[in-house]
Amino acid sequence: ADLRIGLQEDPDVLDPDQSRTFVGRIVYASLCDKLVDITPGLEIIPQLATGWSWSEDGKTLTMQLREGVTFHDGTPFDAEAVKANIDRSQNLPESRRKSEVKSITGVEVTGPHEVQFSLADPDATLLAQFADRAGMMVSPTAAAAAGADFGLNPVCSGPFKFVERIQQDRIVLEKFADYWNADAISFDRVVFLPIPDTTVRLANLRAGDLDMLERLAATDVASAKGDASLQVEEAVSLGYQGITVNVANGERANNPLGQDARVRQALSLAIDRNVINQVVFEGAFAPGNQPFPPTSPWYDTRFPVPERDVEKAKALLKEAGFDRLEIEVQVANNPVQMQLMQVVQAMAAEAGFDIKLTAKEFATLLKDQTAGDYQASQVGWSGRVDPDGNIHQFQTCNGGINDSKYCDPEVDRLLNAARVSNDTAERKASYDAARAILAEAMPIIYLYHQTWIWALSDKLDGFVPYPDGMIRLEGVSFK
Amino acid sequence: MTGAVLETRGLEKRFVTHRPLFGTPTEVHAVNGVDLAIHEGETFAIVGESGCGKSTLARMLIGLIRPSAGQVLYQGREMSGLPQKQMRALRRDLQFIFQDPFSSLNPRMTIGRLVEEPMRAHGIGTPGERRERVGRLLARVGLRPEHADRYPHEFSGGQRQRIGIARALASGPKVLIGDEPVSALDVSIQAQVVNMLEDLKEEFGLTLVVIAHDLAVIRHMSDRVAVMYLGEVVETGPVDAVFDAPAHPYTRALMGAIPVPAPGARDSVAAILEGDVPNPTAPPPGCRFHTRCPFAVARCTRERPALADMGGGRRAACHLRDELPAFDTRAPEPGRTPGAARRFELWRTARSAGQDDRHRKTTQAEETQP
Amino acid sequence: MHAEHPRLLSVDGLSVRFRHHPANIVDDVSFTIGAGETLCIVGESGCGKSLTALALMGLLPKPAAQVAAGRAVFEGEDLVALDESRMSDIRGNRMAMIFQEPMTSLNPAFTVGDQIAEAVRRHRGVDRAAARGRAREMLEQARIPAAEKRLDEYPHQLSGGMRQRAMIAMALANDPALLIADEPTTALDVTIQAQVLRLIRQLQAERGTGLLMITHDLGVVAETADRVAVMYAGRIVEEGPVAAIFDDPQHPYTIGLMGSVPSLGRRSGRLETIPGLVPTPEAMPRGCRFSTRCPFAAAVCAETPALTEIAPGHRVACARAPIELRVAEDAA
Amino acid sequence: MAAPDAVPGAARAPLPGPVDEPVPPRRGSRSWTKLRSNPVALLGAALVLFFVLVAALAPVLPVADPTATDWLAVRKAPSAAHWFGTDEIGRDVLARMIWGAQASLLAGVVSVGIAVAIGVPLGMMAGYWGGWTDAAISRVTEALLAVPFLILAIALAAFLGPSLTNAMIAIGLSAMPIFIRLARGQTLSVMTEDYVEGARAIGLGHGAIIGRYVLPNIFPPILVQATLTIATAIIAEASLSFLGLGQQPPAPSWGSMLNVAKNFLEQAPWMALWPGIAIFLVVLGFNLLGDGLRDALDPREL
Amino acid sequence: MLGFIGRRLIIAIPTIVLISIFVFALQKLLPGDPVLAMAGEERDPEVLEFLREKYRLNDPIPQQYLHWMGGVMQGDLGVSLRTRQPVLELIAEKLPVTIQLAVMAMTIALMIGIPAGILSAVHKGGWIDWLANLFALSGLSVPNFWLGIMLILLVSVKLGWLPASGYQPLATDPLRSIQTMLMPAFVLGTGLAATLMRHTRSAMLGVLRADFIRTARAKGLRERTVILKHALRNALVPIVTISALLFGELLAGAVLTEQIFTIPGFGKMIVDAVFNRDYAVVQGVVLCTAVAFIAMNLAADAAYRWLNPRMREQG
Ligand SMILES: Nc1ncnc2c1ncn2[C@@H]1O[C@H](COP(=O)(O)OP(=O)(O)OP(=O)(O)O)[C@@H](O)[C@H]1O
Ligand SMILES: Nc1ncnc2c1ncn2[C@@H]1O[C@H](COP(=O)(O)OP(=O)(O)OP(=O)(O)O)[C@@H](O)[C@H]1O
Ligand SMILES: [Mg+2]
Ligand SMILES: [Mg+2]
Repeated sequence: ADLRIGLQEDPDVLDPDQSRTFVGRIVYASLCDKLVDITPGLEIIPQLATGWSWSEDGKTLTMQLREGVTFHDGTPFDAEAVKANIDRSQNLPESRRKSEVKSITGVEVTGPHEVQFSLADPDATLLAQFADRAGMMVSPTAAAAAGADFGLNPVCSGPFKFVERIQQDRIVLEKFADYWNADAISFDRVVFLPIPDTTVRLANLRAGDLDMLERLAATDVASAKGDASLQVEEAVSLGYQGITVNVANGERANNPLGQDARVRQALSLAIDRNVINQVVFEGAFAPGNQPFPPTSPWYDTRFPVPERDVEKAKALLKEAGFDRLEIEVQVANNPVQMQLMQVVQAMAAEAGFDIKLTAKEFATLLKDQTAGDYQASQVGWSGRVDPDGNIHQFQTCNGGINDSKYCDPEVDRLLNAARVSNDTAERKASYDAARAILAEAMPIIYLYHQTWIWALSDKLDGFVPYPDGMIRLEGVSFK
Repeated sequence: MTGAVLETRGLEKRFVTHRPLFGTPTEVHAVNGVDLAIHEGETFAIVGESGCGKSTLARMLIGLIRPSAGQVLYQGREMSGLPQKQMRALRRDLQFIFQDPFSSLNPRMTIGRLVEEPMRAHGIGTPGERRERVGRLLARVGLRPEHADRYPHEFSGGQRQRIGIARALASGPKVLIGDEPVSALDVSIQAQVVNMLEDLKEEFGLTLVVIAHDLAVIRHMSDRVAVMYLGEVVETGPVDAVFDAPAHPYTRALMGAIPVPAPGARDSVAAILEGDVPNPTAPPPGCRFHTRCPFAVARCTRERPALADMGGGRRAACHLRDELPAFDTRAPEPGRTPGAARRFELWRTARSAGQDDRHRKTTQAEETQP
Repeated sequence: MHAEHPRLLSVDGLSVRFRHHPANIVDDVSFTIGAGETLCIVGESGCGKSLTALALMGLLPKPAAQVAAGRAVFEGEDLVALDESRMSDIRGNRMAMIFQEPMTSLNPAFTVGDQIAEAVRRHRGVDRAAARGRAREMLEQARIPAAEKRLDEYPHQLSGGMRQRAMIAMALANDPALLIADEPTTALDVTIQAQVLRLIRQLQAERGTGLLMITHDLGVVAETADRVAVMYAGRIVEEGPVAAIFDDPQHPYTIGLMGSVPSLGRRSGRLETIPGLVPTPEAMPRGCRFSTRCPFAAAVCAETPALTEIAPGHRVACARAPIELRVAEDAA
Repeated sequence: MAAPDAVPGAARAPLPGPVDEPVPPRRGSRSWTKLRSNPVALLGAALVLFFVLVAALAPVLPVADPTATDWLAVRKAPSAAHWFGTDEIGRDVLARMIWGAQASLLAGVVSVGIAVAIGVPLGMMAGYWGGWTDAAISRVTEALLAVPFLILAIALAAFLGPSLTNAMIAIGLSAMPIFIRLARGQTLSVMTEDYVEGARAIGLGHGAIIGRYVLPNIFPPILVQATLTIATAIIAEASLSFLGLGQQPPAPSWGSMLNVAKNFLEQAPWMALWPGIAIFLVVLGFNLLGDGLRDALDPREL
Repeated sequence: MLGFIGRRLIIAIPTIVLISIFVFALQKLLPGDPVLAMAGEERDPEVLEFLREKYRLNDPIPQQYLHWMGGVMQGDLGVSLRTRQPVLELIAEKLPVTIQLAVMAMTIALMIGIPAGILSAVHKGGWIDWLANLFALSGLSVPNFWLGIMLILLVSVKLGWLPASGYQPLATDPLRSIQTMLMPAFVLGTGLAATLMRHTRSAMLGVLRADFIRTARAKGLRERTVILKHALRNALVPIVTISALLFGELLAGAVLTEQIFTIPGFGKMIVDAVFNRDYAVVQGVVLCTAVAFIAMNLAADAAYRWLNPRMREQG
């Protein structure tokens, strides 16, 4: 049987080492197996690696690999292949995975199906990286042959192999007969169809042209739930949406919002996150005030999602020396984001903020944001399994994506410490300590956490929602 | 008569009618080596068979189309070399009445605007003066001043032709070229227009070039005439001389074919020219008229006769011009039958008697206007 | 009326009126044409000759102009009342018209040959080649040189006279029973004019075609007409056999018209004219429409004069005809 | 050639003789009378006028604040409290329609005005002069056509900054080629007419020929296209405000209202309905007015 | 005529070069950084720098252009930065789709627009005229997305007559291919039909008053022939102008409609490419659309000469 999945966007290049889009990862879930996987509860479980162990000092990771696995082109999967893959992630000039595997200093083949990673420092995030694109194993033969063009015809070891791709139209995969877990797979082909318009995507599902779709619009949930022929599945995502404030990124940081934390706090207080969730997302998402959703074990319960407090916001603003303050917020030109910001605008107005919204198409927005040509910017992050992925790059002084250029050595210290520890409690303590500072400084005003919503034909069975938003087809079948 | 106002030298015009993918294109030799000199203050008539190139010649005379070869000189200066601006200024002196009156009038302009246009173009008068002059011009061509607010499509064929005339006169030209200017007018209006042109000539030394088929009108109006056949001038000379003793066989054929406005005056159309009109894309060799000429001899099929001087200002292009039998001039019939003439005398007396009377009535009629 | 000509068309009380105009532009016009007969209409430019013809053809500029009254019986059918589809079967077939302005009357986008052949195909149902053949034949008869070649030329490539002949060829292509020719030879030189008139006459002789000819050329009238109708300001003011009109003009307008003809002889002073202007429809006098310009006008002229027969077949609409008598009376 | 006369026309032929009859005063424009007595045109004018009034009077009309949100009344169907319903964040749609009229009408009319004002002269010049002028203008037109609207819009947004004026410029620029082509094609066609030759024979300058002979005769299709482009322009304004060029939120415009409504076609159809109807009516109004104008300007039309 | 086309084809080449320079420059002026757009969420500076070097984004713009042009000369339009697919391949993939959609939409537009325009002109002021006009103007003011979604909801979801979206190449399954394209072509077509209808109406109204129409009637031609042959032919100049432009625009891609019916045509590709600053793709597509517009303009000019023989003399 064929399974047709509607995607919100067209993925970019299909090379795990080069790709960068969220939807691309959805395709990989069927195409490329990773060393490890996660459970819906975010525990790390074996996939291509059957087991692993850390050395005492946390600087060596030994992995046992699954035997009898081959890539789609027949190349056997073994320790050499893993070594080649890590090498590719680190050294392919186009590789976007470099930072993710930076901590690995060497890979040693200790047996045909055993491999040992040596690290410069302990890296708590490594396994989580292996559960994502950095852990995806591509066929070394194919990769060597194709070089940077591997993405045109990707060869992995996942349950489905690549058949064809037409830009903006479809990606077709077909069942890989020699898949190690072939029994769990019940589709002959999977077709991914990018359909950007949410209404149309849903209509396609209803018309039977799709079997399932990802990212159902929150506003369509009610009607989809009301449709007997559809089922709806949800999982709160790992990511967040918020307003990044320019605090030290060039000239334009020189404004009350960028310079005075009280102003930012006032803005945050002026916003009713619950109402946003109700109005814009019909209650489907999760209000938030931290990089992790309140459901996450990493969430700092000392700082719950604040109630709206206009009086306090006004007071803070007054304290900072303003009755009314005009600020400019840039926002990506998509309807939902605009709607969100208009709600924020209306709310903030009551507390004394005159928000001027500037809609920009995403490339411009991104460029302005990195260049510091903005006061505040409404952006988000799709989220990573490990908490580090949601915070470190954004709020350390040299963080690669720290567009607000917030910099506090203490925060740096805490976040770095959280990285190198393998002890969850210790890490949590570091994060909480950092949170205490960040909640005050507030370079990013977190607003909410998206919920992944899938709509499926009721003929489908066995789908399990994951907080990473992926579609795992093991165990899924037509009734 | 002073020197030539308009002069042509070896004027030629070829039109491409068909351009095949390969090979030579088909050309119509519409005008072929025409030399003319038109003098100031005279009326020069061009007659000739339909399609012989009269309109094309006239268009070249005022520089509307460029000659394929040869020159047109206005007051001794070559026209094609003139810069835009001078050319425009020259157009004030040189006006044209189109053969097809309707298509040459902008359908979206009122008659008043159309007639006023040449004055506006040359910055003549104030709007008020122009308006008044328009009214006068319209009246002169037998239209009513009220017509100024109507559009071309609301007029009859003859009225449109008169609009064309009024328009050509508006800028006060020195040379007026009329391509069949009075063909669609009834005889009385035609007479009115012809009289007016003569008045203008007399008063302002207007030079007239008239193309016409009505030979009676031509004889009445013009001083000199040129007869064209298949793109060439075959005979020119003072009008009476040419009419009384046509030198070229084609001219003779023309004269013989004039219908007479008296029933039964010409029992049948005996004298009409026989034979097929030659194909202008492949004109016959030798004398172009030889295929239809009753007098043609062998020489005519080979040799092209030149336009040779015959004295008395006459020139003709015929090898046999001196050998032709004498032309039996028809007795110059009166323009009207005896019965009509008799009645007309009555009319004339009544008219001169009742001049004031008539005037009174007109104004009366005017007053009944709502 | 005329025993030698079986009646083909009889027009009775035809009036044409323009919307928003106070007076009929064509007013109460009646005449008949027999098979093989030629009726010439002459008259003041703008007096409604073309409109009369268009009214008969059902081609008045609608909705601006409308037939206000009257009948026009052609081969037993009233043209005024006929529906469009029947009319289109007659037009171009039994009854054809040559228009006054050949340039604008030809479609600039099609070759002359196409436009003639089309009329043939419409009514004769012949194939393309045959229709083209007929078109060529007609162009030749209309004395257009190199007819074969001209078939494929566009109207703008022809001279004025050639266009006019193309129109004539088009009208004659289906051997109509009645031909309406609106100044068919104005753009033709006299030799070709003579040939074309001969062609039409031939057709009349062979097929008994009736001809309604509108022309200003009194020479042509004299040579071709059986009868003549003189129009002034929308009305027929005089009608009669050609000889009678030329030699015994009764209506003052006819007299004035005849007097304006230039003579072919050496020039002798200014041409005679009819003074004054035609009144506008708004200012149209109530009675005789010529009265404002008529040197013989008298009080009776305030009444609309009826067209009365003063000699066999010769009718005139003038209260003061015969003039000599009236003038003498006045003098007395 | 003759030396220019000191007093133009004086030495020349002022026609002899007195005016036989008094020249009647110039009659009032017949086109205007025709337009005024054409019920269809009047209907069109009334529609346009209505919306213009609405746009102009928005500040004084007794309607709700178009930006006032009401979290408890999100996407509510039309009711007594909100005649046209409410939008995705609980604003009154009627108020937004009224306030949006101004931006939308401006976007529609001004941008078409720009396109016509630049495009038509260029097209006429190309058609009139032919040769190199034509080649140059035509090539530029082709270039304009080939540049994707999106690129043009983003570039303009970046360089000119966000404002409704700049949005109108962008729309005008992108609508221009069609007017250039249309004007050029029609001019080429009109140039073959004899009356243009007639105008040259009179000695009219190029400007006068273009203005008085060519323009009025190529006008009808331009008028049609202009009235049609108004609709496209109103809708296009929305996509520009989306790229940050036009009206910025929360200020309303019909186009952006439509754009947002797209995501709620099922849940809140009225959100698309009202702006849709308004655009339809405006466009209908302009088209009827255009038809009336066409008829009025065509002397053959009664 | 052939000489005319030949001459025009020769000047087409510099035109295309000019357009490509223009678009190239314009793109480079756009805010936004292709590499940044490509970098994804992580934006590793090292990778960014490498990519800049690799795609010569650090070179001076003229040099970048020359490099690109050099490739074009050899038939290499570069590769998509986003997917690494050769641009030529991408175009080859989209072109048939776009052409099919454009042809179908134009056919529908012409089939509706011209007859409606003619009818409305012939029955000016009558109810047919009103009906046609109301239809046309609603066709114009109803946004394509609305009509598209409504059609999907009605025809696909409710009635299940046609597939909601997805494209099937014409070669593999012609019937289904046409089925899938039917709704989008209809949505596009009705919008264009409105424009065509209004132009046809206006042009026909003008021509119907001409004298030669009277001549055609005088020949006894059926009213249908008079209108469809004699009048229409002379009314076609503005219609041809507009049709050529509309068709050119269709060939440049119909973004919204393609998006709604998920048809992989130029429109979607160019939007994605612009948003991602995928320069090579934009250049490639613009090159194609430039050719399309030049061809359409040429076709229109050739058609003018056919429609109006007098224009042939203008050279
Ligand atoms: N569309 C119109 N609107 C108003 N008046 C018109 C219209 N068409 C013609 N007329 C008027 O009707 C009258 C008769 O016109 P018609 O064409 O029949 O004249 P005619 O006798 O054929 O003249 P001519 O010999 O000059 O061709 C004219 O005075 C003319 O001005
Ligand atoms: N634009 C053109 N293209 C091709 N041939 C043309 C063109 N204009 C005129 N001709 C041809 O040139 C010749 C002369 O035409 P012209 O109009 O000068 O004749 P004419 O003497 O004015 O005739 P008429 O008395 O019939 O008006 C004709 O054979 C005509 O077909
Ligand atoms: Mg001529
Ligand atoms: Mg007439």
